[in-house]
Amino acid sequence: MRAPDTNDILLEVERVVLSFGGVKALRDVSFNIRKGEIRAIIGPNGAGKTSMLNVINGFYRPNHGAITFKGRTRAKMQPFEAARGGIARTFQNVALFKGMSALDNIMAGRTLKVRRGLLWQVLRLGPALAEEVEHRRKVEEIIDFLEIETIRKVPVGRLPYGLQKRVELGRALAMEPDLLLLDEPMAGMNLEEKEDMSRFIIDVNNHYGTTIALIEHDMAVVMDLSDRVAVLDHGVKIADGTPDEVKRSQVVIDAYLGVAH
Amino acid sequence: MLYREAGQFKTTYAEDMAIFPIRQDRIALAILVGIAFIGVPLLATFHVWPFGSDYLLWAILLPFLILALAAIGTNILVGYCGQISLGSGAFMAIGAYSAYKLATGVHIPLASLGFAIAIPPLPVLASILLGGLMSAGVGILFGIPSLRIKGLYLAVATLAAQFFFDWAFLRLPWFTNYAPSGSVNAPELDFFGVVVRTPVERYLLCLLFVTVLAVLAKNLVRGNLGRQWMAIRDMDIAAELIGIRPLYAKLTAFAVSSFIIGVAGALWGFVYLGSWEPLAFSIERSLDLLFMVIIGGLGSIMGSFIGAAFILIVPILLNVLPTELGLPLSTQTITHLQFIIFGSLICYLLIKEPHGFARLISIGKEKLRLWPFPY
Amino acid sequence: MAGIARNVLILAAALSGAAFSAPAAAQNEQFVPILSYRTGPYAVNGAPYANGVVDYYNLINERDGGINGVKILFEECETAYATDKGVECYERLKSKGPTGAAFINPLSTGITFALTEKTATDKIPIITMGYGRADSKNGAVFAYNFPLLGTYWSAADIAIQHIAKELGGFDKLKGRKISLLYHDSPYGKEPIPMLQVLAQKYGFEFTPIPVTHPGVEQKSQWLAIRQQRPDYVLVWGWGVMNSTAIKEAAAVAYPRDKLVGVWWSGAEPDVTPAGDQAAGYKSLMLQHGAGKFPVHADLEKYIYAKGKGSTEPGKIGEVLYNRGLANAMLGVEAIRKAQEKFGKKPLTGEQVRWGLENLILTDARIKELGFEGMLKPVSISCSDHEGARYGRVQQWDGKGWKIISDWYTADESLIEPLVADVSAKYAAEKKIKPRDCAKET
Amino acid sequence: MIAFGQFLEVLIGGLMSGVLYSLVALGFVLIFKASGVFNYAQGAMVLLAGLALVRALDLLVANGFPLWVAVVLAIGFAAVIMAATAWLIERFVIGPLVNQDALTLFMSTIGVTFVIEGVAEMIFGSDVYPLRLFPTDAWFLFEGLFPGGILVNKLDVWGALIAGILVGGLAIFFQRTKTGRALRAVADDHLAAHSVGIPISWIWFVVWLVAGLVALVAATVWGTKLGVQFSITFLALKALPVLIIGGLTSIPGAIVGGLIVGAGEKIAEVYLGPSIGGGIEYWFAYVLALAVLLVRPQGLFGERIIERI
Repeated sequence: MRAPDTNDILLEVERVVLSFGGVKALRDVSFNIRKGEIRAIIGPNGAGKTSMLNVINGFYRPNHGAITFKGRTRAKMQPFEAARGGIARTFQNVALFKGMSALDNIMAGRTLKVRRGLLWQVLRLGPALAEEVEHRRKVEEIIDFLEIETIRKVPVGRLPYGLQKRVELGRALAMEPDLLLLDEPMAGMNLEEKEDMSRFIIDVNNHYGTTIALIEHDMAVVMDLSDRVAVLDHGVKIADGTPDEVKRSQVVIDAYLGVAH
Repeated sequence: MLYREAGQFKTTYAEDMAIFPIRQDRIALAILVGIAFIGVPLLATFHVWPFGSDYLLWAILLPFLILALAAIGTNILVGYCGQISLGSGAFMAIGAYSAYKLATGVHIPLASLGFAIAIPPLPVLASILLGGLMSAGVGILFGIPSLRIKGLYLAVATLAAQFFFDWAFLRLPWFTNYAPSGSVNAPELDFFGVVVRTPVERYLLCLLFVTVLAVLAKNLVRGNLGRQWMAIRDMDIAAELIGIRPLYAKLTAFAVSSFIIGVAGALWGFVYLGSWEPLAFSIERSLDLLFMVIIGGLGSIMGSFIGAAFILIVPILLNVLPTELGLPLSTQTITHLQFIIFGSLICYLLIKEPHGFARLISIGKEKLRLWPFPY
Repeated sequence: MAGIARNVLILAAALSGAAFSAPAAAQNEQFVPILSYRTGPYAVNGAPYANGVVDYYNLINERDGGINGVKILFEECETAYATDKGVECYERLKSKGPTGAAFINPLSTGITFALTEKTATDKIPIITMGYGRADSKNGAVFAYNFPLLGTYWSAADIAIQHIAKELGGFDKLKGRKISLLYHDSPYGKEPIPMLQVLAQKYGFEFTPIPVTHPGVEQKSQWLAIRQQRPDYVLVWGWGVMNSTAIKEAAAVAYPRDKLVGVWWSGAEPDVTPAGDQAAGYKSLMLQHGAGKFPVHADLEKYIYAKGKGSTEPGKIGEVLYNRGLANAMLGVEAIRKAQEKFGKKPLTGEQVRWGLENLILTDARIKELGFEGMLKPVSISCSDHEGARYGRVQQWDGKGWKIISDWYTADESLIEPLVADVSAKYAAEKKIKPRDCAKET
Repeated sequence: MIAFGQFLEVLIGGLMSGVLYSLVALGFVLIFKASGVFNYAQGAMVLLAGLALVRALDLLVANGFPLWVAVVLAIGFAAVIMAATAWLIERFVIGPLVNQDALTLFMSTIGVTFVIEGVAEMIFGSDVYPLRLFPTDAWFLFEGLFPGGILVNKLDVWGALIAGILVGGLAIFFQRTKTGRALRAVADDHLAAHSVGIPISWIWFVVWLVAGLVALVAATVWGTKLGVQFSITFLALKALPVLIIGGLTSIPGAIVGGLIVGAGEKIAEVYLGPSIGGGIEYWFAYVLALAVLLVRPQGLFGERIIERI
């Protein structure tokens, strides 16, 4: 595992509050993500983990608090702006484009890298075609990396769940992100698939140097993979530190065992 | 046994990205194009069966080509980008009337400002293409609500465009050059000195338009923009999170779709009807176009052709058949039967294959590839 | 899935086999297409008209054995009053039979506009009796159009003549308000330029009020009429629009006897849905009205007695049925006239066109044909493709139509300049060189 | 004062004719609420119900039945026809298409429209058949106050009365009866309803039947207004903006939407129409619907659409 650069903070979340009507999903949460690390956010169901990711990539707007990404603090942002800033994302319940092939899904991830506009694309000649081929080459690299060569032309709706998750990871990678948010990348997988996925996550981190923030239920996986772990419970951060520190924390154990507050 | 891709290796990505990566498909297409561009005109020129009369050219092939083009436009919006539109007829009308105005000269007196905008009559080709652009512009305008309104609500909202333009072309005499009847006549189809008059010439003209625009549309839908549209269609939120801007994707879909539909509308007026009134582009036309893309296959350029053929030809067939077979039915009964059978057929097709003929063909091809050994 | 493919194949085979095989027709037949509409919103008016046409052709075949031995072969095609379907029907039927279509009769002003150029190219005359484009009266420009017995401009003039008479003279028109409630289509718009000319000349205030197809919703138009209180309302409707107009007039208590319909707004289906409320409603007559004439006796004897009639025997004699008869008769007589010159055999459209242009029906001939009392003499020429410009006014008394006026003749001195002007524009637009009618024989 | 009287007259006339659109829109709402199907065939169902009613009525009267017996029997006959239609549609179209997307379902109902139009006209004829169940003349109110009075059409009042009774009846049906409550369950969640043992095909049949009966009610009013004939099917297009404004899932919304559309388009036509060419009510309702949607994408009374990920 690559040693994270401790001084270089990629993303800083400061005192974020998010509420829906009267329900507070996040209460005053602060934490940071350092460049190059694998950061995990864990917590029981309903702890606010997915809400946290949604805040980070602009899908939800926090009621209070600030988010600083690559040194720029923002109040509000459109999701596509987050993407443009270099944040990619996978989803708990696979949000692929069901009508498109695996290849097209991953190619769609290249959208932000496309330089030629509508008129060039209409003609699909010369520079436009060359660009398209170049994107295809990059995408094929990812396909090779994720070992999904055989299914590249299959509409993703027809793929088994495990492969869909891989395609979704591929689509996120195609964006060449600075920060990759993974929402339960191993949910619903068998042991073998989980091992594959863990390998991919570590490889992504090593190979491309991508910073990764992941949410996961499976404690064993998280402890193996991550450099630092933040624990949320009922929208509050109750612990933050290395896997070992978190494992020993009494608050965390209580939260997971369901001790009443 | 004939349909195999074994032994056809693609050595470059460009080859794999061709419209028809399989050689047999390319051969079939070449034959089809050959028939369309050379065979049909030859047969028609010498009045060889089945072109003994102009009927097949005038009443079947010509409207088929133009409606197929309009169906491609509709498919880009509905099939690729997932924005249901019941206003395609209006965009055909915008194309047709804009082209008419441009071809006959535009004069907008701005009395309050003390001058007038005057454009001299433009050549027919320029008028048709600018008619398409005009339609694209209006398409963008009516596409803006799609950022907020979705699904069937959007469909009804697009009806606002349909009914508004029906009305505008009917009621505002400026659009019809103050023709007392409100019916307008197409100008002479002069393309740089070549005057298109006979059915064969008209057919070739439309074929050329359709082929070029279909290829360009295919380029778009298999490129990045097409993937953006499909991403918006399949899951707009996820699309946004990978950096697709809904505003850009939806409005380009509206623009491109309206452009193609507008050109089709101009051709419908100029080349097919020759003289028309707003009723030629009514809500029924919009519904027909929607049927074409659904029966043909949402998100398929080829499906648009099949759908257009089906929706155009089946009713005519149902109408002609009883007479030709000598069945002793009254016109009234035939028409009622035609309604019943056509309606049932549509329901049957939707139930059997909701993804249209395009899906049937791809399933068929997969089976053919394996034939005669299914495993 | 395989099922669909098979069905499609069967259909395709049927298409290629059926639609393009030469009809196994005897060679001594004259083909006449009938564009009709028996379904859709206008079926109510389209069906009785088509019945009259069909029955008359059958009568010629059954009673006379055809036109001088040449049997009439006809085929109906359903247009549903839609222009694109009409064009398709025309293309389908125009070259059927041994010599192609003798003439075409679309019974729709919209289809007429769409076909005007095509028919000239294909050399097939287009007969638009009592409808069509008013400028096509000028045969020098519109060689193939025949708006027989009266155009909408003639109709507009006759309507105003009648109103003037009711008011007590043309000078009484001054300062009056006359509104036109019209079907918003080429059909309804045609009379507007003529009415504007008339308004100018006689000094009445003319207000056109459009009704959108198909005309089921007219409440706001009638509320507006209630506010404006015009002295007369001309009704230029078709299909459901007519009866709805009468009902709405009753609902706002507008006197029905101040409504004057064009001759397409004066048939039984236009008044019966309104019941008693329609009593007093007036409409123009395209010469004839309802009722039975000698020709109906022949129809009963040769057609209905043999069970070959196309409608209920009680319905022959209705206004639109009679109009179908008159229309078919004029076509048949044109073919007969053309046979005098080109021989007693199936003729081409071009030859029938000559027959139409030289058709003269005297009172005696009309009596011979059994149309005495229905029609006045007709005389068509190169410069006058209309042939006659007579009209009367009828009134619905709640049970039947009563003729309440003498014959009017449309004022040619008013119409002719407008015809010359508009047809010249068309000729310029389409680069047509008008024929010199003095040289035509 | 005259101007105000005229305005009042247009306003009342508009509100009333809006209620008549609501009669047709109600059928749409019922079906959409329970099965998510946007039923384009509602206009054709009004035609079918009207034809069955008027033809049976004419036949019975011709055979010497007293009028009120004939009316009762004819309504019964038309109801049976609508029940058969509902069963056929559920059995052969909507049932097999379960779980398809909204667009496919919508298009299938256009197919159904063709079939109903063809069958109805083939069996019952394509003529115009006058129906006179309600008076169609007018009252002139406040003649002392405004010269000429304010015109109110009696048929419109009947229509409004019937619409009111219908909405009340539907409310009782949905709140108080077992089937009605089951319908609401299905509307909320198809799977959940299925799992608690409500036979979904039965529920859908009932929904289409109720929509068919609503069509029959609409047919009595519209048939009296226009005569029963093919053009009645065009009402579907008049009803669309009504239910979009009201919200696809709301029964009161259909009524309110009707009032807004009716009043809006009549006022626009009478006061705005003459200056820009007339006939603007043709599109006015749709533009109004578009404007409402831009502010509230789910219509005035529709259920909020919540996006999740």
